Amino acid sequence: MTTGTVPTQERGPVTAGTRGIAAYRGYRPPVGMLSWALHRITGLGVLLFLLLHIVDIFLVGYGPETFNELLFLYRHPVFRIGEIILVAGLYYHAANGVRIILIDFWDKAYQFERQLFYGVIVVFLAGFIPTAFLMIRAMVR
Amino acid sequence: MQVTLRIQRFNPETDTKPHYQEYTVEVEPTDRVLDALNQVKWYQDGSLTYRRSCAHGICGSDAMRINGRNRLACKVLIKDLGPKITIEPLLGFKVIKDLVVDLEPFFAQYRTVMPYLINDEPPPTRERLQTPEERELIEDTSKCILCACCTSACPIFWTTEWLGPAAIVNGHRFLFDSRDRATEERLAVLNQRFGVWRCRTIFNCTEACPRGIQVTHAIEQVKRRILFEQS
Amino acid sequence: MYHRFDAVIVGAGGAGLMAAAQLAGKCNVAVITKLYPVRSHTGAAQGGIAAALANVEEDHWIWHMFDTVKGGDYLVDQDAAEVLAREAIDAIIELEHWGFPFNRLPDGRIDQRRFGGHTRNFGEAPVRRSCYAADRTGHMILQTLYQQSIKNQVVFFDEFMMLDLLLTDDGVCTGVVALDVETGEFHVFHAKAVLLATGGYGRVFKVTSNALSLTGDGVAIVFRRGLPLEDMEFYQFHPTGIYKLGILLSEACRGEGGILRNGLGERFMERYAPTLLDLAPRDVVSRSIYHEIREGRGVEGKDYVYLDLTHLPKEVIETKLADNTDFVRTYLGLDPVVDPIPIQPTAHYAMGGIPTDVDGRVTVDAQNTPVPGLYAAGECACVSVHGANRLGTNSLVDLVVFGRRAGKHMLQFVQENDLHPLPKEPDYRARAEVEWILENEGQEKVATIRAELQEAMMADASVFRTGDGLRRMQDKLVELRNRFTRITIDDRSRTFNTDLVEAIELGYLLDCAEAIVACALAREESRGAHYREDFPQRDDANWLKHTLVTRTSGGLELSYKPVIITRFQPKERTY
Amino acid sequence: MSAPRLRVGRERPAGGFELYSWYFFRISGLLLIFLAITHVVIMHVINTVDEIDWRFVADRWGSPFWRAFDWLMLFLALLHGLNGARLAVDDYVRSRGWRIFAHSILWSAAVIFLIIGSIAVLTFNPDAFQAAATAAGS
Ligand SMILES: Cc1cc2nc3c(=O)[nH]c(=O)nc-3n(C[C@H](O)[C@H](O)[C@H](O)COP(=O)(O)OP(=O)(O)OC[C@H]3O[C@@H](n4cnc5c(N)ncnc54)[C@H](O)[C@@H]3O)c2cc1C
Ligand code: HEM
Ligand code: SF4
Ligand code: F3S
Ligand code: FES
Repeated sequence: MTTGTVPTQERGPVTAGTRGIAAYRGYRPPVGMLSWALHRITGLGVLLFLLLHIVDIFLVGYGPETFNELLFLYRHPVFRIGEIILVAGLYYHAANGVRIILIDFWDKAYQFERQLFYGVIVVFLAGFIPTAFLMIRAMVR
Repeated sequence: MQVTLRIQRFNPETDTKPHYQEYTVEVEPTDRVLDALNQVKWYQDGSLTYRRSCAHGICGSDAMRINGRNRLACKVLIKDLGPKITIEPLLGFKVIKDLVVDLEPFFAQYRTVMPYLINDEPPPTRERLQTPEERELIEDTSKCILCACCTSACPIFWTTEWLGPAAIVNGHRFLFDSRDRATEERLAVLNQRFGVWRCRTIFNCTEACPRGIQVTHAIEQVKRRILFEQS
Repeated sequence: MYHRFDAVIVGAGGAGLMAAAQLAGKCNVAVITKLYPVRSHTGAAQGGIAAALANVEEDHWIWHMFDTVKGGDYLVDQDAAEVLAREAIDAIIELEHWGFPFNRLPDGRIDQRRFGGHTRNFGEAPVRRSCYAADRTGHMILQTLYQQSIKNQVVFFDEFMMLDLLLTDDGVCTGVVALDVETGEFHVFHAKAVLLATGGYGRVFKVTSNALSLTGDGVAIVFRRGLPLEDMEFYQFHPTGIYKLGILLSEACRGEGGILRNGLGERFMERYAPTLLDLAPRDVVSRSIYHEIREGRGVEGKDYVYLDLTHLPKEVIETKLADNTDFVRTYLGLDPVVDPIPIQPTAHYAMGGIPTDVDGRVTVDAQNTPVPGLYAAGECACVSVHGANRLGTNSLVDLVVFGRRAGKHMLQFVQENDLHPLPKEPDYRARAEVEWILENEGQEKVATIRAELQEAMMADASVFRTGDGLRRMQDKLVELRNRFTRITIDDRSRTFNTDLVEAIELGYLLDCAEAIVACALAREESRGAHYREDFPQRDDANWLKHTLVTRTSGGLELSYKPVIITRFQPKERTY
Repeated sequence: MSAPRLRVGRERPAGGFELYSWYFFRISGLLLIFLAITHVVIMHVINTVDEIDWRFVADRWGSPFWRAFDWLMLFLALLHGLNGARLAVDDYVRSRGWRIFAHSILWSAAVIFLIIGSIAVLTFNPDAFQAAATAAGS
């Protein structure tokens, strides 16, 4: 019944997997869904780093000892790899952000949605490969 | 050729959880998936339950997940899928039985956008005029058959209650109709907290639409309309 | 469950929704439909809706009326045809005001195109009379009317299947019984007036453009309750169905300039209809195609010919025939821009059905005595505006014109009349039918019986008919009905039992088939869509009359009623 | 056949907040491309954590330009990022109670981190430490 005055009971359970994050597994992701998932993950990842970062620069205000002590943590290899991942995430997020903005404001962009995503990958790689090279070189040195 | 259908089954009278059941049927490569389902229902297991009517993609009854994507069973041919086909109900809706889901929430979303022409001016004795160019603006969105493929393909819909692409498409249909006079009210509905802004331009909707409607584009047009007309 | 309404409408296609629009807000009305309203088969209609708007070239409603009468091979009731042609214009304008997105002329008025059998000045040349929205006219009608229903807050009972019609002993309609498919519950709808708008029954044939759900429910239920059906022998085959699938390729393809070609590449319609050619009425074209096939001029000697659009501008194919193009690409893997399309006639439209007058009231005899409170409209009804053969685009007009008239008349009726008491145990018959099917233990499968029915009807009761073939078909029907008593279904549950639904529908199909065959066997002439090879001539002296078929305890009974002729005397029908 | 979840018809918008949020994503995003990428390149690529220490930061913030630069970046990235987290919360937190809780956390985080971030960037005074260090060392 669509527009109704006659009450009827709810029936049938909501079966597992039809709602909530579990549903993600139920759909074979098209390109657009991947690009969004990555955008969200990288966005949240960068946010996490940012929050940490704010804490640590706050410590700058407590003087050189406190701050420099903390730096050893940042120089730990695990953290340095994390840093590379951070940069990757930020680059991807930035490039894909531009794609989204293009789609939002350029009326024809929807026709090239796929191509734009591949463009994002290209831009991302073009930025990330040299960056990663420099960072890894600094790290192994 | 022989194909194996792996179908998600659920009978509320006996099951607590859905399970999968496999059927093997003999079909032509050019048959529709719906033909294969009919084969099963008619000659192997009459309890298999799904909706269907027109069998050529214009009524929107048989939207379901076929190999993980939302499709109309009558608009995909076996030859494009290969010998093993998984068929499941649409995501995000309550399953009533097997492949039949409760679409009432979907139609409720649709009704919120006031999907009808609003124009209280006294009509002329003949038709209201509309140029072919003005008509062209609603060509795409007026094709919608309310099959729910798009809305139930949208990841945001799986986790949140929001208007969903199909309702927006139908809002667009009237928003861009030169004869409509309710632009402001409609934009107000679409501008709600769970209106167009929930869309994250994921494009699953466009990819799923069996009518080839540029759903995301329509949503973007609505966003821009709100942006440039209301604020 | 028990419900009380002023008016109940069964069926949410074009006819049902148009009637609902007249009643909503003015009285207490409900629409019962076994499909979601927007799934109704009106949405499949493609080509257009005719009205003499004269937007593109000179046109008059009386020309439209003439074409309708001639197209129907003079079996049309001319008072009704006049109503149709006149009110079509208002109906189109009303639809436009409700938001229907018609294709437009550069100056903003509604565009019109050619369609089969529609002519200027009483048959001179094709005229542009069909209003359209690309090749989605029916879709737009259905959507527009559904939108209006939402606006008017119509109460819908979606996925409720009507199982029985409630009539008192003295023949007053008091409501319907329906099954809520989702729960398996029975619902009794007590009402002052009931409108049946349940659509056609193309599924009695094997190759059809009709939806799987078009099983003639309303027609069969009326028949079972002892009321007559009219002109059941007239069933239209549309010339251009996709080969084997039956999916319709609209007449608009030919309206836009498409040509039919046989295996030799000839434009064979030159032989059969020198003036209108490919745009001759459907019965003529369908028979011509079969003639070509029988003479061995089908493509590669097989049972199909080509619909050729390749000479049309790509733009027309892609935009004005967008959906048709999509069907061909999807289901045949061919591209209409470069490939000719294999086609074959497909069972399409029931001219016959529940007899009504021009206000939609169901009538029971040659004097047109109405059943109080019972109405019918749309494809399930027979007004009769289509006579022996319907013209393209005239069905959608029929829906809106007579759906509207029925709605208006019902409104008046419910305002002037009181609710009649229901019979005792109103739903016992419906319950018995459902229980019987759910519990029956047999070996016969519903699908097998249905397939045999469709196959046999296609062979013996379709475009070409003979006395022998029809008698064979009658025997077959006896056999099938017998086997039907021994069916068994796999699904015994109550929730959304489509196995049960299909079994019930098969019963309706058998009823419709029986009526078709009985009427066809009796009519010893050829007229419109009814073509008897053993009686190839039209015989106005004996057969210019409508058939009425009634089921009695002693079998089927045939009677006849005169055709109403007002303006146009029957003439030989050439195109 | 369940009750409609969204209210029908002519309802007022939620103050257009989502519109501004959406707009802010775009504008801040475009600015952040410049700000964040420059920042990352300078601080993590050209100079790496090996070179960076307290001294480095102190020198850099000697210039009002870099202070303004860093503060703007911090401000935008924080709001942009937390606003993004808000979207994720709206998507994944279904119960009303938890949703309100999560929103409170996010907004509190925004305020707290903005304050400590601003304190760090704007009030940092290397000379004070310089003086203190000199004093302690002598
Ligand atoms: C492919 C195709 C193309 C066509 N093109 C054109 C065209 O271009 N121009 C034209 O004029 N005509 C055309 N026609 C014909 C026209 O579309 C139909 O005749 C017309 O739509 C029938 O409308 P209706 O309202 O009578 O029934 P339908 O639209 O078929 O609706 C039937 C309704 O009845 C309901 N129903 C049925 N049984 C039950 C039951 N037991 N209980 C409850 N509800 C029930 C269904 O749910 C449905 O809502 C076309 C037809 C087809 C098949
Ligand atoms: C570098 C330039 C950046 C650009 C161009 C950019 C662009 C965008 C855009 C356009 C959105 C909106 C997405 C949408 O509406 O669907 C977005 C979302 C988001 N951004 Fe950024 N952003 C940038 C940097 C950042 C930074 C530095 C952070 C972290 C602090 C961040 C975190 C997020 C988050 C969490 C979201 C929400 C994602 C979602 O919910 O889908 N972004 N970004
Ligand atoms: S927009 Fe497309 S996918 Fe969505 S409901 Fe309409 S037709 Fe179906
Ligand atoms: S999939 Fe969903 S997020 Fe937007 S573009 Fe489509 S509605
Ligand atoms: S059955 Fe109508 S869309 Fe598939």
